[in-house]
Amino acid sequence: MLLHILNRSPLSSLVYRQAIATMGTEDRLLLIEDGVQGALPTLVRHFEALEGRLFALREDLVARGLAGKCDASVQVVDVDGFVELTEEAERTVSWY
Amino acid sequence: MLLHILNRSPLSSLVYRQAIATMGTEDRLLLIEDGVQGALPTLVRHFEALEGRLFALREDLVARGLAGKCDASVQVVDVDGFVELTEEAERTVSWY
Amino acid sequence: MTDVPPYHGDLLVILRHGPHGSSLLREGLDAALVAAAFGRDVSLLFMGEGISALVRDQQVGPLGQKGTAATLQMLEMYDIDRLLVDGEGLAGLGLAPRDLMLPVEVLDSSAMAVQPKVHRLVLTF
Amino acid sequence: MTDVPPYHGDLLVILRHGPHGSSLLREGLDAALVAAAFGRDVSLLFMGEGISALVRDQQVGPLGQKGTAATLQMLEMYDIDRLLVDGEGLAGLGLAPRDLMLPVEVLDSSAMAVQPKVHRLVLTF
Amino acid sequence: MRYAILLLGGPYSAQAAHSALRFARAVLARGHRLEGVFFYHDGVQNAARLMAPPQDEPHLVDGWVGLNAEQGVPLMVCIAAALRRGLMDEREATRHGKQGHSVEAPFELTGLGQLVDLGLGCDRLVTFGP
Amino acid sequence: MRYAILLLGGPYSAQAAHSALRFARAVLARGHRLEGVFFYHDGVQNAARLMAPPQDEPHLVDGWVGLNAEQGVPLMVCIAAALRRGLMDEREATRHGKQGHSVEAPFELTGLGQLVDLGLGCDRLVTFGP
Repeated sequence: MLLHILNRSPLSSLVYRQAIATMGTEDRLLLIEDGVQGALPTLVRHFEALEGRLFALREDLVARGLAGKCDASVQVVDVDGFVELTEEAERTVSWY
Repeated sequence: MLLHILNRSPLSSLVYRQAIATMGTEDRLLLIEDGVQGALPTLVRHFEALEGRLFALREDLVARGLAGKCDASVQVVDVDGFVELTEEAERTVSWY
Repeated sequence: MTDVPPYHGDLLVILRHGPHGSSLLREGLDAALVAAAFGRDVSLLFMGEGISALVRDQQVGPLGQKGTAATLQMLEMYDIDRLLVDGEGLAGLGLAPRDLMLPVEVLDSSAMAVQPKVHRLVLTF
Repeated sequence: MTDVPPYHGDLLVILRHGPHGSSLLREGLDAALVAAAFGRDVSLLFMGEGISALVRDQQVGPLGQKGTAATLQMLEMYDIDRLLVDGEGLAGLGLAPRDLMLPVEVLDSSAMAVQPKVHRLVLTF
Repeated sequence: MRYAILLLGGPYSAQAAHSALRFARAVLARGHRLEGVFFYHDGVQNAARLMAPPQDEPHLVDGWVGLNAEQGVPLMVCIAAALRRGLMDEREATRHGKQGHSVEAPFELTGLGQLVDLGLGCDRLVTFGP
Repeated sequence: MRYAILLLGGPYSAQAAHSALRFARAVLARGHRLEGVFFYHDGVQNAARLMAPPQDEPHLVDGWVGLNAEQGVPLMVCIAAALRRGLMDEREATRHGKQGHSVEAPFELTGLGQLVDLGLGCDRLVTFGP
């Protein structure tokens, strides 16, 4: 299992499609920085292929005032959980 | 008439939609830098609303090996033509 | 369509980036504030991710980065009261004007296409 | 699906940016060349705009910028011969393998999803 | 006409500086005046005096300095954007109690007010984004 | 586990440096080793010794230097990417016949081979993009 990390919003960048294209069926995706916008209910559909494997970084949601606005399908983790995700994954792949 | 300038490819960035959304019916769009990729026949459809008002910078096409690959609907100008387009426009708006 | 409408202002600053992720939002706001402080008539147009700058309850970043919420609160003091928001972009974020920290004017697509024309200078951030 | 396939190489460098527009393509290629020079087994995966790096007849930029075509010609000398291209991206550019300056292996979507798994390290540029 | 350029892209990372320099030359070649180049956002990095690209590549600082020397084009660097990115002239270094400097003439550190004046005072401002 | 960080984003322009610093602290807090931070692309700008952000904002150079001082984390800056962007230490300045320098210890200019060794020699490399 690999951890993919995405820091761009699907509202302006199409790089999320490249991330998804290289993901195996067990790989996880963590949204960080501007990428956390993808956790909003109107944008999360871009990640529907990842049901149950989509994460978002709490600190970046909080800083943007989006902490209470995430779709229920997204698992929110703090930076400690971010490190934990990297421990559990064989390696990480970053998309920006 | 305004000149809008776009330096990103529709293959990776959605900023072209913002450019088009703010363009008046006489405004022109010039593709420069990575933006010239939008002049390829498979990508030019993103700009179909601009029929006759879409330009691409020759030097940036040439540097990328794309000079002979543009769609026929795109008007190719060199950097002198770029300046001329700015002369003819009331002002310019850049998108990146 | 060929008539040039009367100017709405000196400067239109288009804000397309969200807070924290890049410095462009802050740099665009700084340019707007300085122009206003110099007596220029400034309009702000929030598009795409830039609209998220107006979401309520923003915080400092995890290292104490200030963000832009405090700067936005200063706009009124600088007499910047023409805050324009792309209606389509607002809907794309699933937000309504009541979700925003400041009163805004929501623009439809025909109003969007007029904005660069009715300002003497347009800066995009 | 849970079996880890055998490694295809030490390093996968994913190239997503075109020549001239940013330095990322060149910086990714430089990392690949150095790794190969140090005896590592390197694969390159061209995606999206990165595929345009392989288009024939590229030139220096208008100020004499070198671009990356000359670097790509050196790959063989460094024993980097696993050049992978996203088939969907290639079609998106309206290109076929014969339009490219080097022989490549075109990947379908299932082959794409395997690449990060079969290399010990993945760098994205 | 009176032109001005706003440059937001860093040297070598983005094509913006190359594009702006090329555009500046073309503007002057067509007989226009270039009232100034304003460096903002990552564009401020174009003023880094210790820039040392490989010899077979364009040297951007030399390009800007040449534009200033031959045509008197002012090179204005946003001071707030510069300081946080490690770019300061001798005067700012003294003020901050630091040894050395990373920006020197003909680049001048200045405020955003200059950008506003430049943009509204000329006929055409062209922005080159990162 | 042995971790390493690859940082590609410039200071203040992108959030990458803030994210990387925060991640580094969390890695260490969980008892892991951080074998090094490699600065490449715009990330090299994080080594600019004259960085002077406003006092009420995080000072990134101080953050990196603290990481090195407290935990001995090596701060490796790609020399090729640095030189073209105006970042050089005293040794490179002498070699290029320039006065002054823009990078100093604990940041060390080094080659891309170090990135490869770091990435393949540790258990986890995490990239923070621009």
